[in-house]
Amino acid sequence: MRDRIKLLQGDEAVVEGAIAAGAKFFAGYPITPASEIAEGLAERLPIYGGKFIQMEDELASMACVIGASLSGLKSITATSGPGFSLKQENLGLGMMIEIPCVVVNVQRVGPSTGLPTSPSQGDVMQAKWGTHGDHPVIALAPSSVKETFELTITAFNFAERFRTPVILLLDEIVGHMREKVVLPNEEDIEIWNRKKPEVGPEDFNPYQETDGLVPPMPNYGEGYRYHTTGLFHDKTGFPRGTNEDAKNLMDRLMAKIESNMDIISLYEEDIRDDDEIIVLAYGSTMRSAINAISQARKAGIKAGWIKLKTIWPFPADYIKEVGKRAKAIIIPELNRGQIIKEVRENIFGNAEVHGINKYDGTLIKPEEILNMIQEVK
Amino acid sequence: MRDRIKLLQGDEAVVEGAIAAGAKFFAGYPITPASEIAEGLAERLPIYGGKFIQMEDELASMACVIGASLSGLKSITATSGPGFSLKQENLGLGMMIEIPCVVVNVQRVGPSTGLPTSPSQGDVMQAKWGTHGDHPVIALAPSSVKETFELTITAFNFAERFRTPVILLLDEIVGHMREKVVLPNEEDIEIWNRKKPEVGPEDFNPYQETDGLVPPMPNYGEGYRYHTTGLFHDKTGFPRGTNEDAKNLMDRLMAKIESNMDIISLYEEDIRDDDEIIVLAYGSTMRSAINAISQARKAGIKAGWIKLKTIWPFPADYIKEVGKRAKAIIIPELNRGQIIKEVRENIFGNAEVHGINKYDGTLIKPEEILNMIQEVK
Amino acid sequence: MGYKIDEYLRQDKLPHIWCPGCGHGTIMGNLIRGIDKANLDPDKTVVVSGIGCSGRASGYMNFDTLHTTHGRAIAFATGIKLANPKLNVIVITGDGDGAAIGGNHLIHGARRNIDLTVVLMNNHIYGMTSGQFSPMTPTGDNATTTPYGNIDQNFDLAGLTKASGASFIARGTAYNTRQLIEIFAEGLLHTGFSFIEAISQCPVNYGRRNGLSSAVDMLKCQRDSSVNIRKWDSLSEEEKKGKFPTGVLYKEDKREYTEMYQEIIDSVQEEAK
Amino acid sequence: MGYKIDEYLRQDKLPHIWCPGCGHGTIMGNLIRGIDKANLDPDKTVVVSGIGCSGRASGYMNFDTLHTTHGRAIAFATGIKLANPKLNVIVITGDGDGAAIGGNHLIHGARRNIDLTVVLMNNHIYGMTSGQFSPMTPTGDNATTTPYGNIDQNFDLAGLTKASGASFIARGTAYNTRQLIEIFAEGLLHTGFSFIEAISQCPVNYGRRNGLSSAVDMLKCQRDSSVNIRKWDSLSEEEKKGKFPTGVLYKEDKREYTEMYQEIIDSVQEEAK
Amino acid sequence: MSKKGKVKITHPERCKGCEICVMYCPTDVLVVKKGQITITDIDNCVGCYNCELSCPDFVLEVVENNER
Amino acid sequence: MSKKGKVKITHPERCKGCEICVMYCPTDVLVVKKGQITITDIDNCVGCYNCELSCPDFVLEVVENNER
Amino acid sequence: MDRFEIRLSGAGGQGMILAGIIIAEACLYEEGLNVTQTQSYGPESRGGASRAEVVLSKEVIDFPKVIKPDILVALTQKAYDKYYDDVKNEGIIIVDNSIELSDIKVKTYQMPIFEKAIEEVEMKLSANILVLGIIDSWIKQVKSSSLKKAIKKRVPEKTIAVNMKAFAVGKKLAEGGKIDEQGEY
Amino acid sequence: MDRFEIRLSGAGGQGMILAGIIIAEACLYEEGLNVTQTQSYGPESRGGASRAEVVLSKEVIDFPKVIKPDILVALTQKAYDKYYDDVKNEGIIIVDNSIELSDIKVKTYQMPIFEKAIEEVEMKLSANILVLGIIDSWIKQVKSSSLKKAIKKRVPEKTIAVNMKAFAVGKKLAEGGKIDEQGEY
Ligand SMILES: Cc1ncc(C[n+]2csc(CCOP(=O)(O)OP(=O)(O)O)c2C)c(N)n1
Ligand SMILES: Cc1ncc(C[n+]2csc(CCOP(=O)(O)OP(=O)(O)O)c2C)c(N)n1
Ligand code: SF4
Ligand code: SF4
Ligand code: SF4
Ligand code: SF4
Ligand code: SF4
Ligand code: SF4
Ligand SMILES: [Mg+2]
Ligand SMILES: [Mg+2]
Repeated sequence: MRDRIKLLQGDEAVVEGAIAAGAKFFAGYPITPASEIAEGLAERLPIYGGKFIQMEDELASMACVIGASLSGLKSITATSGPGFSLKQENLGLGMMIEIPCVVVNVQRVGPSTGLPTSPSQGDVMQAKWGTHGDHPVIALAPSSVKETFELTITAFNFAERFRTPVILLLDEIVGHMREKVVLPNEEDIEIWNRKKPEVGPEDFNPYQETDGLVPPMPNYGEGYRYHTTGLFHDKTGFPRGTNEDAKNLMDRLMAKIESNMDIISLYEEDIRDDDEIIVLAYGSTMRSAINAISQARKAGIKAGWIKLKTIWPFPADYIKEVGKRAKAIIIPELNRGQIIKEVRENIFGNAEVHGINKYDGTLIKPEEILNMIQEVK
Repeated sequence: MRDRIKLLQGDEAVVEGAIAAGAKFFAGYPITPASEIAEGLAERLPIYGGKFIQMEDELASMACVIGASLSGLKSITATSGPGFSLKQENLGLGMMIEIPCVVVNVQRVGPSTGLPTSPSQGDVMQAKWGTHGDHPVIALAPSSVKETFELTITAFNFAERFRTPVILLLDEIVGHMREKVVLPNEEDIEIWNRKKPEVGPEDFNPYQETDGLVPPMPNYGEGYRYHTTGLFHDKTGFPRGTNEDAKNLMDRLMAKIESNMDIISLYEEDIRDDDEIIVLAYGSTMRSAINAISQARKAGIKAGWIKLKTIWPFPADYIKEVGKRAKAIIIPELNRGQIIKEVRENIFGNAEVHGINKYDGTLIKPEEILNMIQEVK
Repeated sequence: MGYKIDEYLRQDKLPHIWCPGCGHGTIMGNLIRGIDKANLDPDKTVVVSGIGCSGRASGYMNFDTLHTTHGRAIAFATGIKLANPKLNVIVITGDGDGAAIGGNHLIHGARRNIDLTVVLMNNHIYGMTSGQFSPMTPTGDNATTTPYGNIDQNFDLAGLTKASGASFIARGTAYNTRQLIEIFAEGLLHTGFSFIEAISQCPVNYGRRNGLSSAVDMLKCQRDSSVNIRKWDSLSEEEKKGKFPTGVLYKEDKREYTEMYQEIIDSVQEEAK
Repeated sequence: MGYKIDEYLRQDKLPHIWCPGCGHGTIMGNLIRGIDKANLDPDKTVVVSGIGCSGRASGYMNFDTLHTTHGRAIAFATGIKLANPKLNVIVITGDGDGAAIGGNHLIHGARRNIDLTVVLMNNHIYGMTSGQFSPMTPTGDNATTTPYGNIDQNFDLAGLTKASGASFIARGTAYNTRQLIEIFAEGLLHTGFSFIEAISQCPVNYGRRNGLSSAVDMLKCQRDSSVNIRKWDSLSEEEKKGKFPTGVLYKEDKREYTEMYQEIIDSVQEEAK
Repeated sequence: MSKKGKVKITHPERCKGCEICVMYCPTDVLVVKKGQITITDIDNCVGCYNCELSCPDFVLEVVENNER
Repeated sequence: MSKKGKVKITHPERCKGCEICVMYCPTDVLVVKKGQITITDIDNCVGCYNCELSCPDFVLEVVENNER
Repeated sequence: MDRFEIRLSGAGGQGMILAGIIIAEACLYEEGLNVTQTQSYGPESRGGASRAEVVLSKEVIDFPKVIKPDILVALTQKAYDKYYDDVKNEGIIIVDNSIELSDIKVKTYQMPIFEKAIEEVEMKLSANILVLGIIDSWIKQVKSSSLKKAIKKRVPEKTIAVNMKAFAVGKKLAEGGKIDEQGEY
Repeated sequence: MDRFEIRLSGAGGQGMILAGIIIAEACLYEEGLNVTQTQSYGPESRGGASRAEVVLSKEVIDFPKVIKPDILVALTQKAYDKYYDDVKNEGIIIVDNSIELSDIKVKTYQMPIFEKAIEEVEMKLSANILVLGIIDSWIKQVKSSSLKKAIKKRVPEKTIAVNMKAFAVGKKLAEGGKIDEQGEY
């Protein structure tokens, strides 16, 4: 037990989580504040027979990770804002051709080079809309080092289970903070692996739903000799260019996420029956929120919190319900207001919605949330 | 007059609009369905002493255009979805360092390679959120060849006036459709040029607001010898890395757009006092909307339309008001519902909101909108 | 010649979408013959292509095949190969795909000397997007984006990949089909980064604009301007003008990337014991 | 030596942020001396840099200066130069910035032979991000991402840019300051794509990990491994081992891109009359 | 019949009439008529494989027992 | 004083004590003390410019009238 | 609504799009009509499906694409199969005689388009202009002379004569077509 | 709330972050406390501002950063100027004696940190460990032996002895500091 207690940085927890999840491949390009993930995996992967490669840029890194996943390895890449922008085209291909992989973005202040060493939650909307065209997105945001370890494993599990890239959105605070983690026993970790085809190559269609909406996926070299393309394709994997195929594919890609909201959408709440003010947060900002709520409660204010661990898909139905019972929802974010837009869209004016927004590289302090609580109460 | 009447494609109208606006530089990389813009400008620019260059990729094209603008030329690039994804990092730099330029995205069906020759409005959200971090965005969407000509000029004018990249979002229909345009007389075209500094190099601060929020901009080579960086910077252009500078800069970047909504936000409406159903559209979809409304009115239905020409910034206040008087708002889009999210966010549940969404490469037919009007009426 | 090409082709996808006389079909056919000649296990062979007319080749070849994004095929292939070094990984790219937008991955793949076989179908033009110039369009030629003639220099891809560190470099033409098969077979069997430039013809988007209106004319032009490397050195500078050498231009025994990485794994795991 | 360096430096930005003993300061100083020697009009001189420790140089140089995105400086510079060919456009890049992520722009800039002077500060490492290996880190060396030693081959940038079409190629070291000034001046005055590799030292993130703990040690190593190109050819292969040539390695008179483009404009406009 | 094979139009439907095979045939066996490859006199075929190797569309094969 | 110049520490505040100039000085004029460059005996300076050209921090200049 | 809709369909490389542009230019430049011309095509330069559409009207055209064509031309079986069912009741269909017809609901004319292009015009690629000759008299809004003018402006100078011939051959074919309206020609 | 907050500030390269990590590891591995350690630094490897923070508590730590430090160490003037005003009323400030003090509101100890590091430890870079020696007795939650253990685990083996010396020198300094609480040392 003792040697499972560790003081780890968030970035290091990604490394540990990836190893625990069975990752065997990392391709990446250094960037602050995500380089520690590359450095950690460069050291750790070969121990488990895994591979690390530093590519010439982030476009190549994203491509390389998709390739490795097609060869059958659980794969991960890590970057920060500028690199995340560069990965977008190939990330879109990954979503289109349904490649399990994990893409970590340790957010720093943007746009552009911005403030490279300061924390931000400015890439939340980019995680959903960064690549062209509609596309399915899963994005998770941990608020502590422990959660980083756990959600890294979850990210791999979702990637494999739903056959899609999963984005892990850290912020610089979580990425660089050192904190206690108790690593679980290997036996206690739930691991998902991609579904392999049950039929032989003759009867195999790489993009055919079998049970559920997620097609099984063989490794390259296993004799299935199938085709994959970023063009719209039918179940055979080949492009026919018909409008019907396009619609069917897009509908399935979306449905495989949306119809599994109960599994994918992770959040926690601490809301008592009579709480009227709800602070909804995610990532490092959550820490201030919890601190503020406990202070508020001590002061007799009826306030509670919601922590989003899954940011995308956004839990619209849940928030709709919250909107009905809450008087006000306060959303602290290290950006100019991104998730607050989703909240506004979904509560139909039922509750007041207030944002607390910092985008200057400093944190939102518990006090600032407390002040807002006091204001709206 | 007669030779000012032309049958032009939307892509060709971009070429004509750019020339009319005084564009002197194009850098780009071919891609369907935007290549015609490059081809047209390759031919036309040298006639006016302008320059055309085909770069090695879209990242370089975006960079090149920013460089040319710093040298003092009105500059433009054009691409489609995959290339637009690749431009995002440098586009973010352009927004951060406030470079006038026009970025055309002739949308095709995504994600990934998608359906390269079919129309889409799938990159609307990407135009706002594609690069990392918060950032100011202006995006215009023409619905006809004539409007393409006009909005290309407007795009240059906004770029120069507000010192920022402006995105022109065509869709493949508008880009490839041939239609009548009556080109205006040169004298009738309003042209804006960037504000040049009124002080000498000694007293000059490249990022200092003078009158208004837009700092004047000298050309390279005029002796100002100033510094520009994608790091957060103060008015001198140099990074100091303070949190205050970061906030100040971001606030100004946003304010220069938001405080000029009256100029930037272009829309048209045809709403009669007693119209209860409003169809809100943009781009080629607008054409079906107008057709459907005239049919509906003939059938005695109280319906009107709103055409967004400026998509970003979104006219939140205006839509808020519309939401109050309308019974239902119908939003046809060639995507899975993008602008509809903005509408929902801003009407607080006052009116019903219905989307008509096609993302299979086919158009929304007038009939489909009419059916929806009949359903909700 | 008895090449088993039928089973390596996805017959149900033919006829392919390439235009009449397009050289890509001939080159793909002979790549397949090269695969047969090299006796690769088709179940362990992966073809990765980029975007372009050339990129469509992957769809017709009966292996594990991946049609990627424009210019990035080598980066995808690097992941496939490093993840499973037992696979034979072939990259098919175009002169735009591989030398314009994909130039960086080409030189870095070569630098790593990773065991890929890269076939660049060079038709001197962007075929798929209808005739814009590429970095391989000769100076002075015509393309849709060079209305006044091309002022760009073109690359010498053999020189570029050599300077980058590739350990096998060859050039062939759609004209010389037998040489092409030999080159492909040799490149496929070489361990390390093999770069093969296969000169193709695009009658529709290049020939038409440059005084060569038929595929046959373009093939004759290939014939007349190519010289086997064995003869090349004996030519005078004068004779070399307007000509280019074909055959295996460079070959070297050099440490290969995935092998070196495996050594790391082996030694780290040994140590961990 | 009487170089007017003070007025070309933004004095109020000094001391710079580079670490004690970092070679970038020496190289930047001598680039400025080269600018002075070449007698460029400072009002018509633009310095464009990428991201990295090297990229910070633009902030200290008193010209029009642009600090861009990682790897793309040459593409920005291309726009600046083509838009106004009267400007002297200098690019400062690093071995990661210019040869890793920016490799494609480097080879395409060279291919176009556009009149830029590209100074690549090669410290064999990613300095700014604290010590990951770059495409210029020698095989076998240590970096934070090569915990078991670097297995990557490194580029020969002179060879790479030559193969790409650059018309001026030189290499200098932070050690040999006088040679550096000469090279810079000559490269700046050359019309066409000038590529200058300036070997720098990063004691903090490269030296420290590779047995050279001080800047002085690293400079001595530069001294001992560099050979003037004039002597290089007379060395035996044995003597060349572990050494590299410095000086102007290649120079050629070749049509320059912006000049050729101007000819297009002139002839089109002539015709339009 | 000699051991050497003779050309066979195994996939006429794929022929795009480009005339590449025609150029290669040393004995003028092949000719394109109405956009379609046809064989003039099979006896002239020397089984050199030129046409098979060069056809971009996988139309032709040299086979040992060519019943045409 | 000869026409040749002598070294001057024009910007002592910029010195980072890297000792590069010290290595270059042929006559041991320069020495780093407590992390700061100092001049031992200016008379030994032969005005060779080595230090000025090599200092990464623009600390030193060789000037004709060096009053130290 | 005086909206008149034409759909020209075939394979890439058959020049359907050029034919569409020519009609559009004749409408706009010669007749002063409003017109929209759109197209849809696959990635293939040759061989894939290709479609050009022209909508003409005296009024402003809102929806720019064909809703129900007044005229459908189909040069390939694929094109015919895909589109024959969309035509307006009063509309007509022109097809090459290589095409197998389905259950005919509107007037359908089978004509030896390619045959005539090859034999009479001696240029298979002129089929698109020949088609213009065929449909000329059905497009009441545009004079023959206007169409001819528009053709001359668009085709390479050297080919004007042969294209005029193609147009004439088309017109002649159409006259045949009109005589026998059963669609068996 | 038993939350205890330490802020170590100085310039990049002075080892403040390592010192922070050592405290954190001592808290967690030796004392079983909850702890968060964060930092903030500029792009410079050397010379720029650098700050390490440690928050320790028996309870779960929500907000991971220092709100009002119990201990502030400032090795540079810049760091002092920026942070001296944040310290808790009952808190203390430790600064190098090269630093000019502002109006002192909390107990402030000026100590010859670098001087001692250079002269007594003969390694300027050991100043960070020396600082740990100084603040040791103010961090009541962590035993000296725990800190020493943590130091030994983190510094290169060859430098353990010299770092132990630095720690001892620091402790001695602090004793001096405690005797004279006016902060003039
Ligand atoms: C990011 C991106 N940019 C541009 C394109 C458009 N595009 C598709 S293929 C192609 C060029 C193909 O040329 P080449 O590689 O020479 O192949 P070819 O068609 O000649 O065989 C281009 C520019 C794209 N699909 N994606
Ligand atoms: C797109 C992107 N990827 C990665 C980074 C992170 N980054 C900044 S500088 C740098 C490397 C710098 O190395 P080099 O070019 O050799 O310059 P040096 O610091 O050694 O002078 C990297 C990877 C970034 N800023 N942007
Ligand atoms: S466009 Fe050119 S390269 Fe593409 S298929 Fe046609 S002939 Fe071949
Ligand atoms: S990290 Fe290296 S390259 Fe960067 S400033 Fe320090 S010594 Fe120079
Ligand atoms: S080469 Fe092939 S496609 Fe061309 S004519 Fe001959 S058989 Fe037909
Ligand atoms: S095998 Fe040779 S001889 Fe026979 S048809 Fe083919 S090319 Fe002609
Ligand atoms: S070289 Fe410059 S910075 Fe280094 S010790 Fe000498 S004067 Fe100081
Ligand atoms: S000028 Fe020469 S001799 Fe004088 S101090 Fe400098 S290096 Fe020494
Ligand atoms: Mg090509
Ligand atoms: Mg470097």
